[in-house]
Amino acid sequence: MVESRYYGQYGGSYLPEILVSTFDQLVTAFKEAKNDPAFWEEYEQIMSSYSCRPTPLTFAGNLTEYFGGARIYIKREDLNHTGAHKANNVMGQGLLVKRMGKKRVIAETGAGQHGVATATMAAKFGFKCTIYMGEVDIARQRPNVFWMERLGAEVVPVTDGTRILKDAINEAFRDWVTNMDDTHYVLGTACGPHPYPEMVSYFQSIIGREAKKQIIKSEGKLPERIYACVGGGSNALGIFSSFLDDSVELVGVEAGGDGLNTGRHAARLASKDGTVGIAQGFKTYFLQNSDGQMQETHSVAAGLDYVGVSPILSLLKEEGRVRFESATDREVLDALSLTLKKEGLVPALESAHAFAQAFKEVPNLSRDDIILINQSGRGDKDIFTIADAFKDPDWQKFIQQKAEEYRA
Amino acid sequence: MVESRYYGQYGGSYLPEILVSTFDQLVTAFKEAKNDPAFWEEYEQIMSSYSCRPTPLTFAGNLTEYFGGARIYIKREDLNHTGAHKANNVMGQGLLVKRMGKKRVIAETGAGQHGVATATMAAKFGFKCTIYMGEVDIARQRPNVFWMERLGAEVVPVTDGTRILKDAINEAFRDWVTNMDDTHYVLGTACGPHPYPEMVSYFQSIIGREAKKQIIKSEGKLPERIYACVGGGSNALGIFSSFLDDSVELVGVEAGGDGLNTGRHAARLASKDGTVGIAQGFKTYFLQNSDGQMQETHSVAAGLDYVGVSPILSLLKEEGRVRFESATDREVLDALSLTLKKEGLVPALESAHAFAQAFKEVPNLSRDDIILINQSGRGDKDIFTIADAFKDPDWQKFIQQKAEEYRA
Amino acid sequence: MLESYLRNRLKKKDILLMTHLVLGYPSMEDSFRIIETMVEAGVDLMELQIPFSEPVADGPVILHANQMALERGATVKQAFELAEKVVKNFDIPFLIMTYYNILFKYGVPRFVSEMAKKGIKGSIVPDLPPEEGEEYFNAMEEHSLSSILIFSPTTTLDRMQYLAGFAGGFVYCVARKGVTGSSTDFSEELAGYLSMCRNTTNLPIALGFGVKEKKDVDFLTQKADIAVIGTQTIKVIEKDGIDAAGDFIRRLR
Amino acid sequence: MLESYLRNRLKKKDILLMTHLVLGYPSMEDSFRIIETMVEAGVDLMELQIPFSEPVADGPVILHANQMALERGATVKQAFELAEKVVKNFDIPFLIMTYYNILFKYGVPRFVSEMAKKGIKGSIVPDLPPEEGEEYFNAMEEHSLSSILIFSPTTTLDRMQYLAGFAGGFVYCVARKGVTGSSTDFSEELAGYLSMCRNTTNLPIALGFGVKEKKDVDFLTQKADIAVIGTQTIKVIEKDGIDAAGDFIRRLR
Ligand SMILES: Cc1ncc(COP(=O)(O)O)c(C=O)c1O
Ligand SMILES: Cc1ncc(COP(=O)(O)O)c(C=O)c1O
Repeated sequence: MVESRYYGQYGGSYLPEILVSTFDQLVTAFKEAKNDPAFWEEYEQIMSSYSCRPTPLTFAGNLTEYFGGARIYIKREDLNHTGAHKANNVMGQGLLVKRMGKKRVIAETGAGQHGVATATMAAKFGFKCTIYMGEVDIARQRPNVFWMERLGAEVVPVTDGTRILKDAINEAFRDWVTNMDDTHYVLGTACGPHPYPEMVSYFQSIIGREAKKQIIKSEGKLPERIYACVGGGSNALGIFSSFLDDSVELVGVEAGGDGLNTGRHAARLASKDGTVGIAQGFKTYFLQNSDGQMQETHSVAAGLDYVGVSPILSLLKEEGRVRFESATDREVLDALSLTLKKEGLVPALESAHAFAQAFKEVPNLSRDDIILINQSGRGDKDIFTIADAFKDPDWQKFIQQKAEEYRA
Repeated sequence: MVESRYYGQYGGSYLPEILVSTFDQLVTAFKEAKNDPAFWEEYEQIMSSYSCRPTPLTFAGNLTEYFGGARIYIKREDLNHTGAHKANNVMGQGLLVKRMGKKRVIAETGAGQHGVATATMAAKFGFKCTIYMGEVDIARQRPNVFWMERLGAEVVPVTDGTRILKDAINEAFRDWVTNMDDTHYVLGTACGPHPYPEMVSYFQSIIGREAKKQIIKSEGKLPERIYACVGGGSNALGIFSSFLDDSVELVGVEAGGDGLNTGRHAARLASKDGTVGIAQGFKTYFLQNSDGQMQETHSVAAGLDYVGVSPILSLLKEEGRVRFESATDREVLDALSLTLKKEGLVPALESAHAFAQAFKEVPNLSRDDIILINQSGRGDKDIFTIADAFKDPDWQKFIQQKAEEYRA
Repeated sequence: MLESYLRNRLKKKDILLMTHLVLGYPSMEDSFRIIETMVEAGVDLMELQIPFSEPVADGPVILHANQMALERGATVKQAFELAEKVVKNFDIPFLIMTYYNILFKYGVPRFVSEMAKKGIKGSIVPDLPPEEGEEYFNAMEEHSLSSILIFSPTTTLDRMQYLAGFAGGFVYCVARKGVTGSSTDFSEELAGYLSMCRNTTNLPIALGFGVKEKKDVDFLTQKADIAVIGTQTIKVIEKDGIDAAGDFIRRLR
Repeated sequence: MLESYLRNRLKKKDILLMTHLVLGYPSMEDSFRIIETMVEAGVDLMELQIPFSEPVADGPVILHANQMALERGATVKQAFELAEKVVKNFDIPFLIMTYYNILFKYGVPRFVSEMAKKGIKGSIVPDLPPEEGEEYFNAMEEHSLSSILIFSPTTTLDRMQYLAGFAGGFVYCVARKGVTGSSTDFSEELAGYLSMCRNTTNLPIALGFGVKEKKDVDFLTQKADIAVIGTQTIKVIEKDGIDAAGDFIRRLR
């Protein structure tokens, strides 16, 4: 039986027949793990001894003063091992893979963070590892490709379709339908067929659980608003999940690209361009044309450059529980620059979307208010993109010198 | 009065007269801070809310199994904000600068880690910041230069002398003798005139304090040996300091470069080439000729490529309390590769020296033994050096394509 | 009814041939000519794939055909127009094969009724398990169209029985794990799998994925009712042109 | 004794001139010619810097001279040979200026006795505060050499008095914060600083750092006993050659 879980009308499990039994197995393994208290304990243990959990909640005093509005706190997922919240999901799925007795993992990656995280987990657990990554993303996130390979993973460039995240997902599925016996597909975000949206959110919920305790400890009360960027939705759901029943405004920030009215963006929920559809195994909002063909998306941040979005977020949007906004590439670079200079923090380009939106709103909040921004990752990986965005002449000279050396 | 503290015959305070009053002020401020229990509390607080302290102690199960000797634990200073133990020192000195009411900081940097850490601290505390960095190091640690500049620091290339770490220190002193009124020099390691060796070790001692608690908690006993790389000596002293009175063998690993008998290395204590001298304000072992002229050093790791070493370590060597060894560039790259593949950890090239030496010794230890390796930093910053060492063809192609883009 | 057509046909032939093509690849005009050629060469039924941007279950050759068709502007409307035309012109059953989003965006009942109107006999939707397909199966039944379901080597006996309850026309048995276009090992194991499929359904059974030459079709004769040739015809056409497809089909039997 | 030489000389001149050079830059031979030229031009005493690889207190011009001298092979031995030769040839006092490691590696007592043997009158070691210098000061006293100490604008009155207790020959007052070679503001503030220096020691006082033209020397006359010209002579020589140094010195007074 295909067990398909829906969130309102979103979600489901639109599987090719060949994968039905594999999903059966996965659903069962995840259910058992979830019901086994020792599992979450083991998960927390590995996250605290191998990664750096709990990650801190940093008060951003300088930004707070600069904007003169609400007090700004930043949840530091950038301090995770491998530099992003992706570690949470990956280590959780790694433990499941061990339970299922499989020996190989595959994954898609956009920003490369999920790929690096998966390759790292595979090294740690002794699994073989193949990572699918769109050609366009390989070009803009080369350092991460380098590290995946050094970690012992095979990185397969995806040259089909739009050659970004969604195409890498398709390729991973194609691998999986061939090798499901010994292989687990470590999906990187809260998308895909059931149980992925639930499972990924479950592992990422560690962010919100910690953040809630931390903010109460620091301020004795909950924040007014929480900001998180939304690619597939996993870091956003990770932090939102602990606050759904509280009177806290939750803001998901999508990639505005060149602007919502240019067509060049990846705002599935914040723009009028998204419509409900079914692809990659689940039903949600997609950027697609009237025939149902998926459209090209655009963002400076490879990790947000995705055509669909978590079905759980689609429901939360429908219910009005989460507000969706977008930040343009330009706004994001400005927010990144400001955060570097004011706080010494280097958000990933993805995370900088959350900062950008928060910066638009924070001046209008009261000084007694608190907001919380989820810094889903660090920007080291984005050095080429950021250097290009700022047209850094010394960097360009350095690269040209390097190229000369290699030519010799 | 020049207060000069000696460690055996090493240390002291060989200052130009112009700096005497500045050091007076610093010695006093540090003494007061050290005697103020609230200061260490504030320090721990900022290290846990802004960086990720306590950093985990990770059991390296796969490496343990691979070598079949002692159980290997890794102290994860790589998980600090900015990616190395340098954060510990820098945030501590930042708090002192606040106490002294100064508004500008300067620093030397070799690997760039201390520069990035200082630039970050300056952003966080709102100080102006200038970083001195040798031209040779700028070329091999370009990503760190990029980030320092983005953080708002001015990076000044040092074109004198051997154009590496020691020359950057000289330049920083030259800045300081002009601007001491509003400027503090954030020295990056446990070297230089008193109080730096003591002060930097004091802040870095947080590593050993945590590690000791953690290993006792995990294993109920102390390790047999502890390995740390030795550039100036700050990460080594940081972890060693809590174990000096215990029966734990402490091993400091210096840069063997091309090999101790090639002359191209930076082993001041592990080789026969080091002799006692006085430079950069303190007395210790230096790599110098018979006239007292400092020699060129060599290491694949910019952060170990230093001509002197902490006076505290010179004494510990003399007393036989710390054993000094060296690892060659080649051994270091192999150790790095193995650690990546087996554990999913990316040590900095500096830190990989400690791994390399541990790997040589661990097979000969018993399975009941425990060893501890200090992973002082992460290797992201070393991507260019590592890619070059492994002659990665895809990386070279990528850099050449980038160079083409920039030419257009 | 598709099933009775197949049963009749099977009285005359040991094994039937079903071919596949992607509508709009290389162009809509060429698609018409390919169909014409194949019908003349004696195929017994055909599946017409409406291209989709995310054909997850397809391998590189069909994936590429989907993408090229879309790049050249293929639309669902054009696909239906072509389907209507070939149904009128050629006297074999035609099926639509596509992914579920194409139906969903069109409106599932509207899509099914459109198929019926155009004279299409049934459809294959590889990413729609019955559990998710209530609307689709209802509409198909309403219009007496055949819902072709898929058995795979990972499908349990229980599930085959469950699937059989939704199936119409014939059952499409996938020869192996993987996507379309890789090679298949025509072995005793495959024969065993086919006899298990046979035992779970009363419908005729088709075998697809990796059928590419006479030897394969010979192997399947007696074991299956229909041999499905997908990727291989696209390859033949890409290499030797549309006319070569006729010879290729004729040489299979 | 250096001090009495200076006192005598000061009876004839309002202000004395001390110049500086780096031994071995551009070469040992050139160093000899430079010294010769300067003595002929009427300098009253000279400090001869033995190059060191880490001249922390020196600015870019002198730093560069140190490095070039070392690159061209300058050694401590050669420096002493040259010192011996100039002492024999020229009838003014010569001082050695260098960083402490040069003495330390040579052996401090041995170094000091070598200076004495060569007829050197004293030395300046800018990175050696008296607190660290017991061995040095003892040896200097033993050989009746003058230990030239440094006052700086950040030196407190207390400390000046403390330093004065170790000083011999004269006191070297640094005009401002910073390294050698930057420009100095010859102002009332400087005059105040000099009178404070004067009040703390009975020794003659020299002022250095940034003295580069007649105007500066004129300003210092009456306020200091010795004007020290360092960087500027190196610049003149680098620009116009060794002979220009003579004219340069003559024009200062
Ligand atoms: C740092 C970072 N943040 C956010 C995202 C977006 O993913 P999600 O919305 O699942 O958190 C990515 C994806 O690669 C990422 O690398
Ligand atoms: C990661 C890392 N480890 C070690 C060192 C060496 O310094 P120390 O010996 O002071 O720890 C450096 C210096 O830059 C460094 O960046």
